[in-house]
Amino acid sequence: MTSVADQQTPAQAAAGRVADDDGTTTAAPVTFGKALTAALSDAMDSDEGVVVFGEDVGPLGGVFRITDGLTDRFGEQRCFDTPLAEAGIMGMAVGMAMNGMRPVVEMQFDAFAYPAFEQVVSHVAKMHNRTKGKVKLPIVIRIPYAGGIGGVEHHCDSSESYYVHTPGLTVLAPATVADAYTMLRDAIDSDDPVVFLEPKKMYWSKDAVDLKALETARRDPEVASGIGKAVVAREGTDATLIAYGPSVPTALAAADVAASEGRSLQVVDVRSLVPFDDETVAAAVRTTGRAVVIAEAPGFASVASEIVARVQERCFHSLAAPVRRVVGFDTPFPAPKLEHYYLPSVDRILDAVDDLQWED
Amino acid sequence: MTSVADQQTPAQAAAGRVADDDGTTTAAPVTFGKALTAALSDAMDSDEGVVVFGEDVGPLGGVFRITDGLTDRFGEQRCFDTPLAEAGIMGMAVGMAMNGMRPVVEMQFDAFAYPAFEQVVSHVAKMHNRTKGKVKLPIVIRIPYAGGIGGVEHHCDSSESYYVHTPGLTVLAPATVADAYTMLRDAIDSDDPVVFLEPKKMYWSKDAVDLKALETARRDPEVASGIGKAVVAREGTDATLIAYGPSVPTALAAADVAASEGRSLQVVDVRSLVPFDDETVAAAVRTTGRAVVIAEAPGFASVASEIVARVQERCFHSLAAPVRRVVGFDTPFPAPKLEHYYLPSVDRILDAVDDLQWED
Amino acid sequence: MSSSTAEESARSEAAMLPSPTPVQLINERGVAVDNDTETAAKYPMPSPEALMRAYDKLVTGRRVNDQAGALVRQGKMAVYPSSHGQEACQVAAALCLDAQDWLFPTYRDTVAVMTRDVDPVEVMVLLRGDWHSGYDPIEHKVATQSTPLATQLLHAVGVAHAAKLKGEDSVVVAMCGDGASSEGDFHEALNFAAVFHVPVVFFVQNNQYAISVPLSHQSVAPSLAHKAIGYGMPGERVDGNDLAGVLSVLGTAVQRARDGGGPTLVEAHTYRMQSHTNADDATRYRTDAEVAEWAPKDPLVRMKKYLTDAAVLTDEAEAAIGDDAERVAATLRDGLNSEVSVDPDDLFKYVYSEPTPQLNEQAAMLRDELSREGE
Amino acid sequence: MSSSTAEESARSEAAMLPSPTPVQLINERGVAVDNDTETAAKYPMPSPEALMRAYDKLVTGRRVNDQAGALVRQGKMAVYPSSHGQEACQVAAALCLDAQDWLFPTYRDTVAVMTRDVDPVEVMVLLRGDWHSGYDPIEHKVATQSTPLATQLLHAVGVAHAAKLKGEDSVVVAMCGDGASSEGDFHEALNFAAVFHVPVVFFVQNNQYAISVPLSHQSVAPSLAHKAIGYGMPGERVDGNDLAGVLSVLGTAVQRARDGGGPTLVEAHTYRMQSHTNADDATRYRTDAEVAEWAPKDPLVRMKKYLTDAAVLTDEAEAAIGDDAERVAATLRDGLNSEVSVDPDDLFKYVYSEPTPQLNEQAAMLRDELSREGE
Ligand SMILES: Cc1ncc(C[n+]2csc(CCOP(=O)(O)OP(=O)(O)O)c2C)c(N)n1
Ligand SMILES: Cc1ncc(C[n+]2csc(CCOP(=O)(O)OP(=O)(O)O)c2C)c(N)n1
Ligand SMILES: [Mg+2]
Ligand SMILES: [Mg+2]
Repeated sequence: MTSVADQQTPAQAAAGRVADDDGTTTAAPVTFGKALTAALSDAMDSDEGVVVFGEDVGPLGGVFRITDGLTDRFGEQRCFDTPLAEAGIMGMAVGMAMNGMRPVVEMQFDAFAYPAFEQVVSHVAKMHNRTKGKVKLPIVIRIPYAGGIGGVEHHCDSSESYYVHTPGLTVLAPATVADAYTMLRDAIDSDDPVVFLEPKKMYWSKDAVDLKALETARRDPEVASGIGKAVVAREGTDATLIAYGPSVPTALAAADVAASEGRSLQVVDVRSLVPFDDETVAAAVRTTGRAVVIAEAPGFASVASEIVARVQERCFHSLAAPVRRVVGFDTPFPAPKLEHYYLPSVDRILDAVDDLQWED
Repeated sequence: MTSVADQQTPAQAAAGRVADDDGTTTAAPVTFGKALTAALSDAMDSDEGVVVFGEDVGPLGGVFRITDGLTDRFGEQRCFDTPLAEAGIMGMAVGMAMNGMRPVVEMQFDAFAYPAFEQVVSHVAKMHNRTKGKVKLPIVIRIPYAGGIGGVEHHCDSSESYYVHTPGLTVLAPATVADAYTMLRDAIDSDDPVVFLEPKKMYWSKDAVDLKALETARRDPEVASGIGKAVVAREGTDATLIAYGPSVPTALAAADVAASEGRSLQVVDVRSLVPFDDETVAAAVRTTGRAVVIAEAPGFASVASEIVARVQERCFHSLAAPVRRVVGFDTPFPAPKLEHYYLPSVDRILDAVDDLQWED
Repeated sequence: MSSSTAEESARSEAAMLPSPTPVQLINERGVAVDNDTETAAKYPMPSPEALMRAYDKLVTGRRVNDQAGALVRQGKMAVYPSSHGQEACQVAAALCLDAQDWLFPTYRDTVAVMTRDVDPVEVMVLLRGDWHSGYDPIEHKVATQSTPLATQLLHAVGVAHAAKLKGEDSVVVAMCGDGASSEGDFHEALNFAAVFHVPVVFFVQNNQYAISVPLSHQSVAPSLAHKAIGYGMPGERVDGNDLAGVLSVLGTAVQRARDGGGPTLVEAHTYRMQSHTNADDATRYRTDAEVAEWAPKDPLVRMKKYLTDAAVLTDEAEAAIGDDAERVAATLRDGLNSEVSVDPDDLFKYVYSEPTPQLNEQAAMLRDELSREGE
Repeated sequence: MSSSTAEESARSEAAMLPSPTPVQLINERGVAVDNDTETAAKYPMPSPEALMRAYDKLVTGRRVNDQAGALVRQGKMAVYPSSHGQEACQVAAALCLDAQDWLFPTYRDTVAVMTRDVDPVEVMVLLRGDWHSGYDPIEHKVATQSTPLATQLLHAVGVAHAAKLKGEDSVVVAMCGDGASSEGDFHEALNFAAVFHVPVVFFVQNNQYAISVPLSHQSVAPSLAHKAIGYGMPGERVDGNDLAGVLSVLGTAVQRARDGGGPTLVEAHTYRMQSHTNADDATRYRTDAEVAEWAPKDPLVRMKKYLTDAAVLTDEAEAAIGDDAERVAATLRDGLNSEVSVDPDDLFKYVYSEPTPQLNEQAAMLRDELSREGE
C-alpha cells in the first residue's frame, strides 16, 4: 500500500504542511469556485502571457462567476468577452497560442463546447504532433460539466469521453477544492492543451484550504505537477471505488455508509483522465481484488469503460469479480425532475458493491 | 453454438437462397461501393421521401462515387450538392426530416463531420427523446472513415467512438459487400438517426453478391433488420476475435494464418455498434474463453474499451485470460508512410492471441 | 465597366441593404409616422382589426412574462428568460404566420409560442423541469424552443426546403437573438436559405445584449441587417417596439417568401428590459439609466395610445383584453401549482423508437432499485 | 431620419462595399487599365521592380505546379492540389508581407508558401506523406497548410490579436477558397477580426469551384466581397489573374491593417485550370469550353506582355527568370526522388510535449514488434 499512499498531490503536500506548521488546519473554508478564481488570478499574475476569454467572462465574471474580478484587476486586454461563437473562441485561442500567449478559454456549459469540436479535435489536439513539436499550444479549455444542479437540457452533459478519446489533449477532472486550485495552475503551466473539467455542482462546495500555502507549495520544484497522478482519497480493504470529478464525493459518501455497515471501501480519485495513472489505480485494485467504477456520463464507450478495460487487463488475476460500473444511463441527460434517477447515487454504488460476488 | 450460428443476416439469408436456387452462387462480383450505390438507388426508388445531399454528391457522384448517377436518375431535387458547410448539411437534414423527408447525407471524410458535431449531438441524437417521440428524425449520416488508403491528415480518422457514446444515435459499421447493401437499406428504413460508417479502404473490395436477391430478401417480413445484430463471421474454438468494419478482414486473415498454425480462431463481426449485440458476442466468447478486440480507432475510451468492459462483465467466469485489445495507438492518425505501423495487423493480432495465457 | 452595369449593380445592392434607419410605423408617442411613399407602399399600416388582435396578444404576452416571473420567485418554475419589452416582436412573429406555416423559436420566445395557441402549461414543461419540451412540434408547427444558439435556424431552412420540394405553401419564421448572429450556424443557415431559395424569414431580435455582452462587442457592422447582402437576400431593420412596424415588415417578408421570393433577414431593434433570466444580475453589466431610457419606448404603451387615439380601443375592449390576459395567467398559475408526477421509465422510452436491449436492461435495473426503495 | 444621417450611413456603406466590378490594373491583353482617379489613387500600379520580382515568382510558381503534377504522375508524391491559373494570387499573397508578418495558407497554397521562401522540399513533406507538415511555422511565420476548410482563418485572427496585444507590428494574411467561405468558421473569423479590430487581411481565391461545386451553388450574393459589410469591414474584389491588381489591392489592405485600420476582405476572381487534385476528374462537372474561356486570361501571359511592352522584361531577364524556375523544379525533383526514411518512434514523440506513460508503453510494444520482425 505504501506505493499508493505515497502518491501525494501538491495540494495534499501543501495542506499537510499547513497543518504541520501550526498543529491544526486553520485555513478558512473556501469554495471550489473561488479556488479556481484564485488559480486564474495567480496564474495571470505570474505570467503576462496568460489571457482569459470567452462568453460573459468579462464584467459579468462568467455565469458561474469564476472569472469574477479579473477584468477589473488585469484589464480588458487580459480578460475579455468575445462574440458569441465557440469555434471562434477556440480557433482564436489556437492563433494566440501560436503567437506566444497562454489562453485560458471558458466554454459556458458542456454542450456549448460542441460547436468548437472541430477546432479542438482537428487543431488543438493535433497541432503539436503535426509540427513535430514546433508549434506548442498551451491552451486551457475550462468546461463546467455534469449535472446535479437541476439544469435544463444542454447544460448538464458529461462530455469528457469525447475529449479523452482524442489523442493530444490532456484531460483533468479535479474533485476537491485544493485540486481545483493546483490542477488549474498545472493546466495553465502545461505546454500542452488541457481540457479542464469543472463539476458545476461542486462550485459552491467548501473546504478549509489555504490557497496561499498551495501557491507557495507549487513553487517548490520538488512538488510535481498533479497531471497524470491519481490519489487514494480514502483507504479501504474490501473493494475499490474508482471515481473522478462529481462522482468522488458520492463515492466517499458510499464508503462512509459501507463503513457503518462493516465494509471497508477504498476510494481512488482519478483526477487526471489523460494521462491516466495506471500505476495508482492498478495497485489500489490489486489490494482489494474488487472494483466499481463510478461516473456520471453515459457508460457506453466512456471513461468508465476504459477504466474497466485497463483494470481487467492489468489486474485480471487479482480480481475476485468482474469490475462493475455505476454510470449514467445510455440516455440523454434528463430534465431536472428526473435527474435524481439518473445520477450515480450512494445506494446504486452500494448495490454494485453488493454484487461483487462476495460469496464466491 | 447454435444460438450464435442462428444469427443470420438478411444478407446471408439472401445469399443462401441464391445459392440454394441454382446450386451455386452465380452472382457477379460487386464492390462495396457499388453495393452502397445500389442501396441508395433502391431506397430512393421505394420511397419518394428519401433525399441525398452533401458536398459533391450531385454531378460528381461524391469523391468516392457512391452517389454516382443518382442526380441523373432521380433529378436535382432528390440528390443535390449543398454549399460547403457540414453543420449546415446536418441542420438542414434535421429540418427536412421534421417535415417528413428521409435525408441521407454524406460527410465527405470522417474529420469533416466534426463541424456538424453540435448538430449531431445536441439535435440529431436528442430530438426524439426531447419530444417524447413526437418528432422522429429518420436521417442517415454516411461517413467514409478509417485509414488504409494512404490519405493525408484529417482523411483517416476512426471517429466512431464519438458517435457511439452519444445516446440516441444508431451506429452501424458494415464489413461485407452484402451488409453494405442491406444495412444501408436498414439504416434508411429506420425511424431513428443512423450514423453509417463506411470503411473507405473497402470501397473497392469485391464479393459475389446478388444485390437483386438481397433486395427481394429484404421484402420478406421474416427477414429482420440487421440493426442490433452481430454475426459470427468465422467459427473457431480456441479464442474469439471481435472486430467491426475495416478490422474484420484483418481478423479473418489472422484467423487464416492461425489455422495454418493449428489454432482455431472464431471471428465475430459486430456490425451494429449501437445497439450492441451482447447476446451474440458474449455467447461467442463463452465458447472459447479467450477474446481479442480489434479496432483501428485509438483505444482509449473507444468502442473497443466498451466491448472489453461488456465482455468481462458478462463472461468473467468463462475467461481464461484478460480480454486483450489490438487497437490504434493513442496518437493522431499518422501520415501515409507511417500508417502501416499504426494499423492493426495480422501479426499484431496473432501476438495478442499468443498473449492470452495459454500456459495457465 | 459600363455605366449600365454599375447602375444595375447599385440597384441590386440597394434592394438588399436595409433602410437607412429602422422602419417605424407608429412612433414612441403612439403617433403614426409619416413615411415616404416608397416605404409606406412596402410597409403598409396593418388594419385596425389586425392591430386590435395583435394588441390583445401583446397584453397577454406582457401578463405571461409577469406571471412567469412570479412563478419563478415562488419556486414553481426553475428558470424563465423573460421577453419583457420585446413582446411586440413575440406577438408579430406568431401572427404573421398562417396555419400551414412554421415557427422556430428560442428559449426566450415563450410568448411567441403561446401566441401561436400552444397550450401555456405545455409550453412551461421545459422551464418547470418536467421534460425537455412539452408540446407537439408537428401538430402546432412550432419547433421546440432551442437552447443551443442559432442551431434552429438550420432546422428552419430544412423545413422550408422540404416544403418547397413537396410543393407546400408554407413559410417558416426562424427566430434568434443578436448574440446568436455571431454563431457559425447563423451564417450557414442564411447561406443555405439563399442558395436553395427557400421560404424562410430570419427574425433577429436585437435586444442589445447576449447575457452580459452588449451589441458593440458582438458586431461592428452598420447593422445586423447588413449581413443579408452577403448572402444575396434582402435585409431590413425595424423598430422592434413598434408592433405595427414589426407586423408590417414581417408580413411583407412572409408574403415575399410565400410568393417564391426567397428568404429575408429582419432585424428588430428592441431591448431586454429584465435580466437574462432570473439567475442573472443585469446590474453587473449595465446601468439603470440605460434601462430607464428604454422604458418610454415600451411597445404596450405606444400601441395603447395609438389605438385609443384612433378610437379603436374602447374602455370596454381594453377590459376584455385584460380579462383574456388574466385567463391565460390563471391557466399558468393553475397548471404550475398542480404537481405533475414524472415517470422514471420515460428516461428510456424515447431515446429511440424502440428501446435497445441495453436500455431495457438499464430500465429494469432502475425499476428494481426503486421497488426495493419502495418508490 | 435626417438627411445627414442618411448620407453618413450611405457613405459608410459605400466604404465597405466592393467596387462595382473587380479591380483590374492590367487587362487580359497585357495593357494597363485606365482607372478613374479614385481607384488609381487607392490601388496604384506597383513599381516595375516590384512587378519584375513578382513576375519571377510567378514563373517559378507555374513551374512548381507543373513539376509537382509530374512528380505525382511518377508516384513520387501522393497528391497535389494545383494552383495552376491562380499563381498571381499565390505570389501576391506572399509578396505583400514583410518579414514580421504571417501567412495562413490552405492545401492549395503551396506556391504561396514557397514564395515566402520556405524550402520547397520541406513544403512537400505533407504531400509526399512523410509527415503532416514539414516546415517550421514559427520560424517562417507561415502556418501549416490547412486542410479543414476555413479553420485557419480563426488561427490567423488569433495570431493578429496576440500581435496587437503585444504591440507587434505584424499583419496576417489568411487565405481560403470560395467554397470555404460557406463554413461557419469563415463567419466567426471575420466577425472576431472586425470586433477586435485586428490586422488581418482575408484573402479569398474565388476559383469558381469547390471540387465539383460551382460558385452559383455556393453563394447567390452579388459577390463574396459583399459579405464584408456584414462584419463592418471593407470588402474588395480584384481580377485574380492580374498580378499587378492583386499586389495592389492586397498591398493596400495590408497597409491599412498595419496602420491600425483593421481587417479587410479581398476576393480574387480567378479559375482553377486543372482538376481539384490529381484524384479528381473535372470533366465530370464542367465543360472544356468553360476551361478554354479562361485560358486567355492566364496571369503569366498578360504579365509577360505588359512587362515586355514596358521594356522592363528583356530576353536576358526572361532567361534568368526561367533559370530560377528550373532551379526550384530541380530542387523539387531531387528532393522527392531521394528516399526519406520515417521513424516509427515519431508516432509517439510529438503527441504531447512529453509522451504519456501509455504512449511509452505503446511505443515499446511497437519497437518490440519491429525488432521481432527484424525491421
Ligand atoms: C451554442 C451556445 N452557446 C452558448 C449558450 C449560452 N447562452 C445562452 S443564452 C446566451 C446569450 C444569447 O444572446 P442572444 O442571442 O442575444 O439572445 P437573448 O438571450 O438576448 O434573447 C448564451 C451565451 C448557448 N445557449 N448556446
Ligand atoms: C471542413 C471540411 N469539409 C470538407 C473538406 C473536403 N474538401 C477539401 S477541398 C474542398 C473544396 C474546397 O473548395 P474551395 O474552398 O473553393 O477551395 P479550392 O479547393 O477551390 O481551392 C472540400 C469540400 C475539407 N477539407 N474540410
Ligand atoms: Mg440578445
Ligand atoms: Mg474554390
